[in-house]
Order: sequence, then structure tokens, then C-alpha cells
Amino acid sequence: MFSEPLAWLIIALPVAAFVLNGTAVRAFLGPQSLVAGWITIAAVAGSFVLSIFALESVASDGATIHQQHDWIDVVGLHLTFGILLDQLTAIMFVVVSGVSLLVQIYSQQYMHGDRSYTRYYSFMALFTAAMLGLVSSRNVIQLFVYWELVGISSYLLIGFWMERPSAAAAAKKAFLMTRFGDFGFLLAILYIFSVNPEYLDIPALYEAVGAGAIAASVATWIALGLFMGAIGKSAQFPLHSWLPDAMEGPTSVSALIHSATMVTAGVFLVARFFPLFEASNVMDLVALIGAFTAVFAASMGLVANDIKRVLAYSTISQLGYMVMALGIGAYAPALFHLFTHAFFKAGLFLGAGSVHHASGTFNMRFMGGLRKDMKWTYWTMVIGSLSLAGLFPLSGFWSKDEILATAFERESGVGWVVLIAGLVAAFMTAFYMFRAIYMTFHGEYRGGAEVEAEMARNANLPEPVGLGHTHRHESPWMMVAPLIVLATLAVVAGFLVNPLFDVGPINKHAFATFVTERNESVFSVDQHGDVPAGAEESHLPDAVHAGAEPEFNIPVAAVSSVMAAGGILLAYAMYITGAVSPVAMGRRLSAIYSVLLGKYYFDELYEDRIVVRGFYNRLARSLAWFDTAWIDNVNVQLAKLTANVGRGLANVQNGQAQAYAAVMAIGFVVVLFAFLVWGS
Amino acid sequence: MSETILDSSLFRNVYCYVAGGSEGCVSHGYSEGFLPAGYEWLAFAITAAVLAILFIQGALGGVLALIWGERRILARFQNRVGPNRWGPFGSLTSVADAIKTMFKEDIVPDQADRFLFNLAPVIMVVPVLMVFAVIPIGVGTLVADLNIGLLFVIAITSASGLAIAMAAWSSANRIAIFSGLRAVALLVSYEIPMALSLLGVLMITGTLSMTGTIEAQDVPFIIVQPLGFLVFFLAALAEMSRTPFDLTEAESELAAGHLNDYSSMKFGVLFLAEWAATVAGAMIIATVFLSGWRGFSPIPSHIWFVGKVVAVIFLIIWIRATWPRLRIDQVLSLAWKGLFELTMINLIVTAILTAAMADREADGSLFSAGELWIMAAVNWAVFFPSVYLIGKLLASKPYEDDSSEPQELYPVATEEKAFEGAAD
Amino acid sequence: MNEAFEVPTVVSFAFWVASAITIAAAIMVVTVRDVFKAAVFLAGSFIGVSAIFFLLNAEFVGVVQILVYVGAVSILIAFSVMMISDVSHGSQPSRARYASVTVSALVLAAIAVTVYNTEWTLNSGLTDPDAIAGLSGTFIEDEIASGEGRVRDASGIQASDSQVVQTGVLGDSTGTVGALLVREFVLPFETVGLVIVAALIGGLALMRPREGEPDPRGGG
Amino acid sequence: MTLENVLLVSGIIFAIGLYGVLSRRSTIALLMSLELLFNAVVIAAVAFSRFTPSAGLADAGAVTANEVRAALTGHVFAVLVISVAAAESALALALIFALYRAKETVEITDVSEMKR
Repeated sequence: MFSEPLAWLIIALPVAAFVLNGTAVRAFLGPQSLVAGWITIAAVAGSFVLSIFALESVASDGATIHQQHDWIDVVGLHLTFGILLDQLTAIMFVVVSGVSLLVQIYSQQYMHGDRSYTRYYSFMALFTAAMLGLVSSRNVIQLFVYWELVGISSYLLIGFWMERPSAAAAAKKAFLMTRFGDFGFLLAILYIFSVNPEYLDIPALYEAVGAGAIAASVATWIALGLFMGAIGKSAQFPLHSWLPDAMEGPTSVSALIHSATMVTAGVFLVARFFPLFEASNVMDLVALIGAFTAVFAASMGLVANDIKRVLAYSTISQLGYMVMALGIGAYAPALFHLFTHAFFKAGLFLGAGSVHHASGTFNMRFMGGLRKDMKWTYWTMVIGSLSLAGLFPLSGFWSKDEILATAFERESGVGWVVLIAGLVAAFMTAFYMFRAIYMTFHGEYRGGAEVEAEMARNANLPEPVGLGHTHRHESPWMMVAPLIVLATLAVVAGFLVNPLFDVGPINKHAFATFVTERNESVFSVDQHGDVPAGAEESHLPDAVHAGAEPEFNIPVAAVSSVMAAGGILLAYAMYITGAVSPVAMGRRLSAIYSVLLGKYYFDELYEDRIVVRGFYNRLARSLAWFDTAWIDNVNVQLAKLTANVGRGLANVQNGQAQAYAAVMAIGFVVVLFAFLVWGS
Repeated sequence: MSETILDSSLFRNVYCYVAGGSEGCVSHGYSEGFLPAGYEWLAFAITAAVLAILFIQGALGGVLALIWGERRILARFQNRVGPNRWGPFGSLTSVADAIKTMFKEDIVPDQADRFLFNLAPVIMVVPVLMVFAVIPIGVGTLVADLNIGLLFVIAITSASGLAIAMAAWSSANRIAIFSGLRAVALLVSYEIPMALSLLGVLMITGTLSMTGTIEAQDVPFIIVQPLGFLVFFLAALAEMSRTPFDLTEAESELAAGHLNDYSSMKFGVLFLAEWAATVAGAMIIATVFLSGWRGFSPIPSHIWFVGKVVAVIFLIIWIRATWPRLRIDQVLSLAWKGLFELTMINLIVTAILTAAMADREADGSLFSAGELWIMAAVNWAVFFPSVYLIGKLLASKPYEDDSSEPQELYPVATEEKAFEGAAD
Repeated sequence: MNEAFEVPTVVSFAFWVASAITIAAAIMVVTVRDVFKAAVFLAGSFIGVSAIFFLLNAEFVGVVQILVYVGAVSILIAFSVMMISDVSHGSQPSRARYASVTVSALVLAAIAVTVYNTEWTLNSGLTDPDAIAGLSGTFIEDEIASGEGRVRDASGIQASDSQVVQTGVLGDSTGTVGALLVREFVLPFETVGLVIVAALIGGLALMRPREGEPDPRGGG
Repeated sequence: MTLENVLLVSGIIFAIGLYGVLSRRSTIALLMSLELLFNAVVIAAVAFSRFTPSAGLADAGAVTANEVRAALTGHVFAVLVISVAAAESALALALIFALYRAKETVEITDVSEMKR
């Protein structure tokens, strides 16, 4: 049994690193002290080790629900907090602290020499702590606090180089758009509170849902609100446009926050409240939004030229995958995909950072031919891309395939939509990833940062921000080692964690079984296991329904593999052999191309149409008219009246403080005598 | 009067000798006094007067001894002989000086405010003498064992700032006023670390009583509270305006500051007050940090106490003999930027320790010697890094005087300082 | 009239002496021309008030009064008088002297009438022996600390009950006031701390030399 | 020394302070008079604490230690008032200094910007 102090320690270690870095190290050792990095690495490593223990404990003893502590206890409001250490939390613990640890190690070199090195590490520690707290919260309001902490640390890290206007704007955009989603989350919390404050405690909520105490309509509204929060945090359509801009932050930040951990918070939220979603009517909506996002984001990734943006769109697309999997009830495959995706996407981002280290730019047009100079980075990125594309036998294949197979099994309308969207997205993913690989690593070297800067100067454009120096060689081992670890995990994690048959000590479908069948507070045990007493009336979904043991569907796997291979081949044909000219294709499909390059003009829609025209021009103007013509006018008239009265009374004020005091004293005497005469 | 006052054996002895038949005395085993019943108030007054005279005389004797001792010891430090003519080893020199001072002409400056000018020495000396009343100079030997003894001491000594301000202002002398301003600023600044450094002791003892403080010291608090001792000692030096904080009466620069216009016995009283303050300060340090009259058995408690006081006074004289005087800005920044932080560190560490140590609140007992040793270990572990750190922070910023260069105006000032001790 | 609440004649006499000194000093404060002298009389008045506190069995408040008022406030005021040369020639009473006297006399009359017309519920009217024991006798300290124990008469205490037996609340108030400050009244206590910090910061901000003004450290 | 007498002394000091507040022109003298007002109030608080029973003690019967402690509430208030008064005087002196720097005067009759 994993004791509660240890669980708190997992969160407290990064908090300690944050405080130590933010106060002592920065004040006494300077803003560039390498000590800051080691402190954060040590703290996160501690959390990681403890997370492993937590996972082991949950695997052997089952979920541990630690006791509630009083947070606020006044009349009419009783809030508690505590640790909920179940299967979902244990896995998220390991993913978050593990990826975070690798990223921290990587950053030690990547951020070396940055003038706010200490600040970087203290923010990273804060983020890690907030994320770890988020996944282990027992109370919804506690969860919301961490949720916002995650948001603020994301804001701080996106805007880490705040001297760049674009970074500051991106941070603001990310914060505002996620806040928009959080508004829904907050409404959901308030609704839960109004239904029954007890339900703010998540185990109590599970119990209520399991007992059918929450009506479907109520659950629908709550789930809608929660899903709104998830949309914002996980950058789902239509609140997706902040994530590509968030690439203004350091690449290591993108690797940790905007691929592996924070953006999965939305997926986590849906998974955390999965029984509630199941009891509601929004599952189809979740699936459709996820499916749409998966295709929609992938399509934008097809034409992006910035390697980090390609990865960002890919992240959105893969998050859509997870969300749509949850939407069709495939709880276990969604989490499995979250698990594998964390490794290869973090690896890809770190690889992009490594490429930037060598070429000084993120723009793929100025890369090329880097394969010869950076073998380790190249191969790890190829492995990551293959895994992301979902090729056999890499981890992405297994997780993606489970989602598609489950969709196939559903045999419902939504299931078909999800399946087709998944296949299309797989094709696109394979294409854009290998487009990126080919443009970056193959062909001739196109000059890197210096050339990009020069071209910008020649074209009289402002110099692109964030350019470094070109020195083509492999990154230092501290950066490569995390890449190798992540690539290894991308190869083996998928099959070993959730194999199709018993592999040595690992049981068949170990991961899916772990997150579903063992998770009795959320899923009633299926026909293979023991049905707990009273489960007949239980409204909880059963483990099989949640995708614990999907059949390995060879046709689906084959089709998806073919799609992926087709994407790779198309990329090969376009960017290596030149059999299909990208230029000609772009010209022929110029309309689509420009729409994609313009990101479907969502930024313009939001900023120009909705905010400027809708809010500023229509709403604000009409309100302004009302304000001047009515409210102000009344005030002006009142003010005139007051001024006239005041002019008469002003003579009472002679400016002598003592006169006022005397009047006050006389007033006191009068009141006292009045009280003595008429009082009591 | 009340039971509390009769707890003091000194008081009881005198009081019950006068009025032995009263209720309190009978319970303490006294049979009969020479005043009839019903005249307890008279007995009380007589006792108070007797004790007051006794203690004031004691304090005066202590001061005379201190002046003689200081001159002798300083002379030793400076390789001189020192006063040696009058009395054995020159021990009557101070008496001779006192007589000389008394017979000088009493001058009041023309512009002076007579009322304040005459009142200032009184205000100066009374609080210092009152302090002697609460210090136990041996087992049960004190005038009043106030249960707020420490607070009383801090409160009563804070009045001396007013006396200095009065003396300075009423002299109607520019130099005296400037000196008085400095002195008041210094006194007010150092009162804060002084009071705060006692809080650490207070947390451990849980009482403000002097006797209680001594009883709690199974381990002397100089060992348990090194930071508290350091800060209190320095702050006390400043409050007594001793070297290196004696710039308020820096003879070489300010012509004895606010004492400038005083002469004859008024000067004598002011001077007495300052030296009595030194004795009182040493006594308080001995009581609070050196476990007062406690010691091992064959030697009586009074001797222990006097020995500790003499040791503290010797330390003070030693410092005077060896250290140069500080500038006013250095003195003030030491108080606010150095000692204040140190007391805060001490307070936090002590608070954590006392909270962590025992459930004293439950049984109301004191900390045992073992617990005190543990505290001492932690406190010493904190002592060195914090003193080093604060010292480094203080030393890192030299004073930048952008207005003028005083060294050029008075090139001899530094040399005078070097011989300042010899002028005594 | 209970024995325990009877004020001894000596204390009564001392109270009148202290009050007379306080009032005389206070009158000097508001009438004397020289502001510095007024500050000295103010300190005298403070000491008189502190004596009154001691006579009212409020030793702690009395010492705090000396510490804060005599040790800090009056010194600060004297210090300011020395710094501000404007007041050195004295403070003229304003034209409204007689009006002020009238108003003050009115207020005093109001207070006096109120005080003597009110039926005060006095301690001396208590009949409950427990209450009297609690207010004037002795009780066990740790019971007070826990806030649970019943007050017991001094005679009821066995030696084994507690080593520390202290005089009743009205005898020795320091520990009890301290406990009150950090338990029941911790919020006002902390608030006062905040107020003091705010006042200090405000004072510093006000005293800061602004652009183009001479440094006040130059001395008045 | 009865409650009435102590309150009367307190009232006299209050009245004297009030006279000072109303009649002195120097702001420093004004501040001193204000301190007298504070003192009068503190005397009253301590006097009430000494002479009147707390709510729980008024009705005879069970008396708990807490109620005895409540009898000392007046002392606590006295300490709080003294602390606030100290903060107030520090701030007031800073204001006086600022006034002196700005207007070269500390007379309150010369400060009448609030007029009209």
C-alpha cells in the first residue's frame, strides 16, 4: 500500500524544486546557475521513482483512495482535498514524471546559457508539480486548482522568452483560449455543487453514477461543461488554434507540455469522469469532435513548413484520436494511445529541438541533408515518425490499431465515422511526418538560420525570431540520451505493455486489463471476472465495453498499415524521387493549399470576425451608445444637481480640520444626551 | 503587602524585622517585629526606603569599582600603569574624582531650558537604578521578583532615550542636539534587536520572570542561544553606548555630545547613569545568558553572580581596548540590516525547535538539560552560516558618501581615534 | 461587597495620586508653549497612566504602556521636534481656545453624566463562589490553558494536581493575556501586526526624498 | 477607586486631549493630544476588565476557565489599541515630516487645501 505522505511527496518534490529555484538559487547563485537544473532533475527523478512505486502498489493492491482532509469548512460549504491514487492516476504519474525527467535532462544542455535558466527550471518544476497534482486530485475543486496551475505554468513557459512579442502574444492566446474552455469546466463544477456538494468528491461521484443517482440530463450538462474544459486544454476543434502558436516556447517546453502531458489533461479529464460521460448523452459528440479534429488538424499539418508546427498539428490530431476513442467508449485504447503517444511525440519534439540546435532554425525549407551530421537524431526521429505513423511493430501501431478495431467492433454510425476518420488521419499523419523527415534530413543542406535571415533581409521582411547559430554536428550526449530512451520506448512500449498474448510475465492485454478490469470503482468487472454484488443495477460500464480485450482485427490493421505506408510512399515520391512534383501539386490544388496554409482561417475568424466585428463593432458600439446616451446622461444630470447643491454647502467646509473635529465632538455630545434623555 | 512581594527573601527579611507580627510573616516563621499591627503600610514604606538606599549604594559602589577597574585594565591593555596613587592600587581614585566633580561649579547655560536641563539627569538615572531592583544577585536576593521582569527591564530602560533627548535639547547647543539626535536614533534602533533577541530565550523559558529564567537554565543560554546572545550583547553595548557604538559621546569628535554643557554633580549623575547602565547591562547578560547565580555548591550563589558579572564587564572593557569606533551609518545599518535579521533567524529556529521539542504546554514543565543540549547543537549549526551570510551581505555594500569628503576636512581625525583610549 | 473585590485603601490613595499626576501632566501637554516640553510632559502623563494600569492589576498593559508610549512614541515625538525647526519657537494656541474649552467641557460633562447614570454590573455583586475563586483566587494553570477545566477554589487544589499554581486572573495577567492574544484574539492580533507593517511602509514611503528634493538625512 | 471614578479619570483625560486636539495649532502637539485620547480609551478598557464580570460570569453557576479568561478581554483590547496607536503615531509623524518638507510649516491652520 502506497502511503499518503509518499503520494504527497510526489507532488511536493517538484514544488520544493520550484520554491528553491525561484527563491534561493535565483537570488544567491544567479539566474544562470546550473544548480537549478540539477535540483529540478533530482526532484523530478525522485517523483519518478516514487511514481514507479505507486504504479507497482496500484498493480498489486488495487486503487488506493486516501482520506479526505478538510480544506474549507464553514457553514454551507465543506470542501475537502485528498489523494485519489487509482489506475489512471498511477499511469499518468509515471508518464508525466518520466517524460518530465527526460525533458529536464535534455534541457540541461538545450537551455544551457539561456539568461533565465533558473527561471526556466523553476517553472518546469512548477508545471510538473501541478500536472502531478492534477492527475492525483481527489476533489473536483482541487483538480480545478491544479488545472489552472497547469494553465498558468503553461502560460509562463510559452511566454518564457517574453522579450519576443510573438511569444508574449502566443502565451496570451493560449491562456485566453484555454480559459474559455475552463469557463465550461467551472460551470460544470458549479452545477455539480448545486446538485449535491458531496459529489465534488470524485469517489462519491463514481458511487453516485454507479448507483444511477444522477439523472442522464444532469449528467449531460455536467459532461458538456467538463468536455468544454477538455476541448480547451486538449486543443480540440474549435479551440485548437492556440497550440500551434504555443510553439513559441522553448522546444523542451513543447515536448513536455504541448505534446506529452498538459494537452493530455483534457483527455485525462474525460477519462477521469468517464462513468459520468457514459451516463450522459454527449458521448457521440465527444467522438465526432475527436474524429473531426483528428482529420482537420492532420490536414493543416500537411502543408506546414515549421517542423514544430507540423508536430503541433500532429499532436492535435493524435489528441483527437484519443478523444474520439473515449467517445466511442474505448477507454482502455484511448489511455493506451495516450501512453504510447507521450513517448514518441516527446521524442519527436526533442528531436526537433536537436535539429534546431544544429541548424539554428525550425523552418524545414532551410534544412535538409542533416542525416549525415546527426545520425542519432535522425534515427530516433525516424523511429518516432514510424511509430506515429503507426507501422508494425512499433508502439503507435498497437495503440492506434486498438482504437480502430474498437471502432470497427461498435458497428454503429459513429463507429464508422471514427474508423474512417482514423484511417484518413493515419494516411495524412504518415505523409506529413515523412515529408518532415525528408525535408529535414535528406537532400542537400539549404543553409539553416543564416540563409533564412539573409533571405528575409533580401525580401525586406523582418528577421524571423528565434534563430540560432548554424553548426552542423550531433547534439551533446545529454540531449541525445533522452532521445534514445524515448525512441527505445517508442519501439517496445506498445507491444510489451499491452501484448496480444502472454509474453513471459506480462499477461495478455496487461495495460487494458490494468486500467479497466482492475478499476472496479469505474468499471464493473466483466463476465470473465467476479461480478460484484449489486452490479446488476450498477450503471457503470463494464470492462469489456471499455475496450479491455479488443480482438486483433487483421483487416483493419492491414488497411491502416496500407494507408500509412501509402502516405510514406507518397512523401517519398514527392520529396525524394520527385515523381510527383510538390510544386505542381500545390498549383493544381492551389485553393485547398492556401486554405490549409491559412489554417482554415480560424485565427482570422476568431480575431477579425468574432472579436473585432462581432464584439467590438456591434456589441461594444451599441453598448457604448447606451452608455453615453442613457447612463452617462443620467450621471451628468445628477452630477449637475449635486454640483449645484454642493456649491451651496461648500461654505460649510472651511478647510480647518479642528473645526470639523469640534463639530464632531458636539455631535457626539448631542447624540449622547439624546440617548440619555430618550434612550433605554 | 501581598504574598508575591514576600517571596523575595531580601524584602522579607527587612519587612518582617520591622513588622514581624503580620499575617504573611507569621506563615514564613517570623515571630514579632517592633511595629504594632495595623502599621503594615509604615513597615512597607520603611522597608522600601531601606532597600532602595541599600541598592542605590550598592550600584554606586559597583560603578566606582567599575570605573577604577576599567581604567586599570585599559592601562594594562595599553601597556601603561594606570591610576595607582590614591589608595591601594589606586582604588580610591574614583572616589577622589567623584569628590572633585561634586565641588565644581554648577553651570547652567544662559539659553538653556532650566526645567528640562535639571530634569534630564534625574530621568536618566532613575530607570537605570530601577533595573537593579529586579535582578537577583543571589538565591532569593532581590527586591522584587516581578513576573514580568524581563519586559520590565526592556520597558524601563527605553526611557533613557527621552532623557538624552531632553539633555540635548535643553542645552540649546547645536553640537549637543546633533549628538542627541544620533543617540536617540541609535537607542531606538537597537531596542528592537535587543527585545527580539530576548524572545528566543522567552520561548524556551516560558516566563518573563528573572528567577524563572535562571531556573530554566540547566544549560546556560549562551550555549543554547548563541545568536540571541550575540545580538543581545551587541545591542546592549549600543544601548549602554559603549565602544564600538559610543559615537554619541565620542569625546574626540562631539565633545561628549549631549553631556557637553553639564557640569558638577549634574554631569556626575549623568555619568553615573551611563556607568550604572553598564553594570546593569552586564548583570542582565549574566542573568539571562550565563545562568545568573547558578553554579556548583561550595561557592555561594552571590559569588557566582558577581564573578559572571565581572567576566562580562571584562569582556566589554576588552572590546573597548581593541576595537575602533563605528560610523553612525554603519551602526544603524548594523542594527537594521544585520542584527534584526539575525534575531529573526534565531526566532524562527527557536520557534521550530520549541514547537518540535516537547509537549511543554501539556505538563507545564521546563525543558530538560538534554533537550537544551539538542537545541544548542541546532542553534550552533545555524549560528555560523547565518552570521557569515549576514556579515557578507553587510560587508558587500560600502557606504558611498556622495555629499562630501570628510577625511579631507579633518585629516587628523583618524589619528585621534587611535589615542582615544589613552586619554582616559 | 465581596472581600476579594474590595480595593485596599492604600491602592485607592495611590490611584488618586497617580490620577492627579496624570491629569496635571496632561493639562501641561495641551497648554505649554514649548512643544518639546509638551512631549516630556506627555511622557510623564504616560507614566501616570501606566501606574493606573498597575493599580488596576493590569501589569502587562502597564509595562506595554511604558515600552510603547514612553520608550517609543514620546521619544519619536521628541525626535521629530528636534528635527523640525519650525516648532522650536513653540506652538501658539489657536483663536478657538474658548470654544475648545467649551466643547471639551461639554464632552466631559456628557461622559460624567453617562458614567454616573449607568447601572454597572459589577464583579462585587457576584455571589457564585466559583466565579469569585476564578477572578480573585487561584486556579490551575494547565486547566486555563486547555480552556476546559472548571475553576476551583484554592483550597481544593491538591499538590499532585499541578506544580504550577498561579494567582488568579486579576493577580497575574501576563500569561493569560498572552494566551488570549495568540488563541482567541489571534486574528485581531495578526491584523494589528499587518497594520503596523503597513504604517511602517507608509511612513517610509512618505519620508522618501522625491526627485529634486534634498535628502532628509541631511538633518532637518 | 471604583469603576465610576476610574471612568471619570479616563473622561477627564479624554476631555483634556480633546481640548488639545481642538486648540493646538502645531500638528505635533495635535498628535500628542491624540495620544492622550487613546490613553483615555485604554484606561476605560482596562477598568471595565477589572470591575465588570464577563458574560459567562454574570449568571451564577458553572464558571469555566474560558470565562475567566474572557474577563481579561479588556487587557487584550488595551494592548491592541496601544499597538495601533504606536503605528498611527509613526505614520502621523511621517505625514508631518512630509508636510514640513512640502510647505515649510507644521501648523494645521495653514493646511486648508481641502477647502472648497
